[in-house]
Amino acid sequence: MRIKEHPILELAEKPPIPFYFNGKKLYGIEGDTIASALHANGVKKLSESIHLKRPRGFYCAIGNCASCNMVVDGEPNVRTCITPLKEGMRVENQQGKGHIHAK
Amino acid sequence: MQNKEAIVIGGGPAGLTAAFELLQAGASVCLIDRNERLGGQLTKQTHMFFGSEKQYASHRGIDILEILTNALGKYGNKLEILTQTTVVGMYRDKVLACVKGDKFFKLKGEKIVFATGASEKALPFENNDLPGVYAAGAVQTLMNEYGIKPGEKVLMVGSGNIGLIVSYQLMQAGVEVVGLVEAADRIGGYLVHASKIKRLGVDILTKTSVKRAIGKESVEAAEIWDLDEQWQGIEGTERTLEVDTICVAVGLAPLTELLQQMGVKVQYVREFGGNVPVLDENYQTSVEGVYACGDLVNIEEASSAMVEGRIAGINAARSLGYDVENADFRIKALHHELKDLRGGPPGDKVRKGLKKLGVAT
Amino acid sequence: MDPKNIIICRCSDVTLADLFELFDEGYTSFEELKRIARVGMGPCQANTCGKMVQWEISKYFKKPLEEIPFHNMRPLTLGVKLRAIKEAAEDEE
Amino acid sequence: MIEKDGVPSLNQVKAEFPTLETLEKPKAIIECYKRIPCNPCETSCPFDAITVGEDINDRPRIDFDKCTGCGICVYNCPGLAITVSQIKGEEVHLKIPYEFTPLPEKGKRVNVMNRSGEVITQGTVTKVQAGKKQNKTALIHLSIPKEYVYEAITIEVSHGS
Amino acid sequence: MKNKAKIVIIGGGISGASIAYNLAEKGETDVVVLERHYLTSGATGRCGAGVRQQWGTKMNCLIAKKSIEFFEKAEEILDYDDVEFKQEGYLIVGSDEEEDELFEKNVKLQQSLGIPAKKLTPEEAKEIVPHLNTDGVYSATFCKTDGHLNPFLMTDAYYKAAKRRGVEFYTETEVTGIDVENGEIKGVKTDKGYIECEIVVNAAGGYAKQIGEMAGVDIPVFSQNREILVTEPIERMQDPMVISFSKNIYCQQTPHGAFIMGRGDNREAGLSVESTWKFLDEMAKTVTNLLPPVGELRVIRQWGGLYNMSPDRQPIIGGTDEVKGFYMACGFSGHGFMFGPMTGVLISELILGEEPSMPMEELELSRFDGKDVEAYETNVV
Repeated sequence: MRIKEHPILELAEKPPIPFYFNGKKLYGIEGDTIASALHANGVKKLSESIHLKRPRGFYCAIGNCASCNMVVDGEPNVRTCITPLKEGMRVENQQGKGHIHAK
Repeated sequence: MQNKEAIVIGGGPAGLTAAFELLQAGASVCLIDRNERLGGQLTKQTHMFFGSEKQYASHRGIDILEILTNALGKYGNKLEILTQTTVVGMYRDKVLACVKGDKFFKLKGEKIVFATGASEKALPFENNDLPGVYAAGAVQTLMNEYGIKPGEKVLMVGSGNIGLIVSYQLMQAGVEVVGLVEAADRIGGYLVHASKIKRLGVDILTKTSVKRAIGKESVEAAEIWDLDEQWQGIEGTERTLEVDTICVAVGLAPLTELLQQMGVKVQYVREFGGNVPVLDENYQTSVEGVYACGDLVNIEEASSAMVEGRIAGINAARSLGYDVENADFRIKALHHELKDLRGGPPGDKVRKGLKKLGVAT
Repeated sequence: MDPKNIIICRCSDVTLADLFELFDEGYTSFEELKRIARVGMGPCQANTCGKMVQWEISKYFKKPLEEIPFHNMRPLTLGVKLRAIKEAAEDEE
Repeated sequence: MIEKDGVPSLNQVKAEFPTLETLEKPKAIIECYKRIPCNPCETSCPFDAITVGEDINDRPRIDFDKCTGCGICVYNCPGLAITVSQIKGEEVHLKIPYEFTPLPEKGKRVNVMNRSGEVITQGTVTKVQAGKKQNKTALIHLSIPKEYVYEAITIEVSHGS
Repeated sequence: MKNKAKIVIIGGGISGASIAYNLAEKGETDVVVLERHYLTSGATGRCGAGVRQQWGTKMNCLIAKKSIEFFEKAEEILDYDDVEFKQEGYLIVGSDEEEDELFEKNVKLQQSLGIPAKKLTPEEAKEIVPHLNTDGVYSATFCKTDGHLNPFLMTDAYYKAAKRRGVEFYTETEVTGIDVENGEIKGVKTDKGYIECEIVVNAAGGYAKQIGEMAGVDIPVFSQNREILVTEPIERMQDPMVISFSKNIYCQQTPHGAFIMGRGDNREAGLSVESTWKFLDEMAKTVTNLLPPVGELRVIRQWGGLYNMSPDRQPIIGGTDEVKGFYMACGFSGHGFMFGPMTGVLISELILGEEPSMPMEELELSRFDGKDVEAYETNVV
């Protein structure tokens, strides 16, 4: 779903970044956030709401709404729409409120 | 905690011009923006701006951004730019709590200019939380910042300038805009924008709204319906559009949380979609040394935001004791620019809102 | 429209039907709704639902929006890890 | 009705046109139906043919005697609300702004649309100006049947693939 | 709005609502509750939501114990769905020998009153809260029947029960004056009108002193801002409230999942409920030391609320000879929420002339007459 050509914007070719979504290897590109990389791969459902278990994706894409929270490298409640994608990241759909681990 | 002479929060059109004026006057500026790149909404604005040469009319937003950031360039030694930095707390002693990535830190500003802009409103309809229902700004971010299409077929909700412009931008990205619905009985934005998408085949339906999003894990269709005089949906007029994205562009609300945290006096102004700070003629809030400008103080076009940023910046610089060349004359001229920009029918709402705040227009 | 499927507060999963029920029970202000139903109390701090709640109160009780007080704004606007706050505080010492 | 669907009436359109005799020379047609704060048409015109005036919100007025139909205002208008028309025999030569990829090639037959977004006829692309000056708002020159002089406004977007 | 009522209660927090309920339950329904903002907008809605019986004075222990007994049956008694009462205990950790001696004394007192508190070694404490950092922990006490209670829902339960029994509640109604003639209550002035009455109950929390002044009664209390923060919700990871007097902290996970925590830093007396960055810093330092994994949670909100402090840190419950018909339920010194049930019981008994459920001498205002009283409840954060 990446835009191939654009009349106004110059979309430079950028190096790919491999990462894992629910264990499956996917690729984003440099400059992606976690949410943008997932969206480019056709993944829209990012989490399930905490009580009603409704599917949720991002809504605002600027870190306001907390609708895009996911588990990233084991850490829950990461706002994926403003978190830069990094190579090898393990991203998972968040179900429930998540568990934390001491660092 | 670091002490700063002047802190500008928000690197959009208002923040950039405020920072420029402060620097030009001789002040040191710490410019904070939560995004990777400065520019606020300018980074996504691929269309040409209205207004006059003074506000860079006929230049695209993305090109105006370049002009504004280049202008800051020559003050490199007095300018500190903190990008990907979010101000998360604002305390009464003018201490800002900031977050950059995993790091938390505090700054204290002698003068603070708020140019935090606005956030998009959400809309209550069935399954309004289904993935694929996106705010218009999110769609713009996705397309124009990350080069990603939000979907293949979109229903646009709202005919203000944002809804109209984003519809056009979607088409430029190769996305089909299946229709645009507007709850009011007429188009909200500039008619030139509306005509621009209509002649390319986008149906604009007034007195129509989205009833529900349909889909299991993401949007597969949208049901729209006609509205009656009381803005209520009329049973039996429902029809289904096959879309994978519903783009919500139903207006903006000023981002005044931080100001309110520090106890700045605000007033609810319906025309501006929420609480806005009460300002004096220098764009200073009820807290001494705290200024505000841009969409945060009234929802308007970026052209006006740039002018307001200059006024706030000049005044903040003067209050720091800097001599600003021709300050009185320039401020007068800037107020005149605002008056011009707000003088026509699109400015009706702004003038009405400002009147409620006791601001002469 | 089925208010049970209209989500007002995403963070706490509060629907429009929930709001209607609370309105009928006599809760008429945003602050009360926050405390009884956690609407607007989640990580987004009413950023998404705030204006919708205000609008629904206004519609339901047929009061102008100007008369519906907006909720209190409390720091922080975005979640910050306690560890990050501690590290910054120690750095400053 | 333009306030409801974005489509100006034929009368509204015709009011912006000069006489058909005048159109034997290329002339800019400005379709800016509502007052907005904007004046690049005025400031960009090298011939002083367009006036917005003191109040930036006023609608632009064009002096067809001064207008040469150069098309500079077409790609400077933020609202993409200006075209240039010229009647040449049985054909109308139209210059339109265009901001889509790919750009149509010279000689290509394209679908021509009216203000409601309906295909009304076909036309031929006679020239494409898309240089630095146009700054990504290309100027497409079209040749279409004369009868569509008041109707034709743009061409159908083709996304190549 | 009524212009006449027998009893006017000032303050729509847990105390006011509980007093109203208890009066109505005993048949006295000519009662009005006045609240300046909305119910729980004051100290109740700003508190740490913990309820405990581990106190250092007999009086506090007794009030707390009887209150907990009520909470255990509150839903049934008040016919309310869920007040989010969870008895998962209070773990009190101490830092040194001196605190250990205090624990020893307290537990003995508590056990003598039937409160199931016990002393623990640091290792035993860690069994209850595995992520507790026991470095610097000398000993601890634990009472399994202490716990968490939702202040909003608990107050709401009282409010609804009182309302069903005929009490009227006026919110967004501010008391501007109290009419006293010849040492007797005559009425209450509000910004919405006048209410003639015989009895006024001062349950105004942080503003109790100001209400007292309106009636011409000098109440030796002062208010102090105490700050709190709350984190994003997370799946269950900590059962009891963890609290330490020497480390000046309390921290618990609510049933909803969020962690709520506060400190007891001494502040200037005043009515400010300002949030400060200093609190954020201090809180973060203390909690990440005592409960390290909690450091990975994000703070989403902080706020302040008023402790209404009495000279001996025990509540002032009762009337006064100075003004007939003026009753006080104030000076709770930070634990008015958890004492709510007994506050309602005792005040209603006094007003209705019933035999009080417990000896009142230590609670009455007159205990301070001409005396310099020292804080003798020291177990406060």
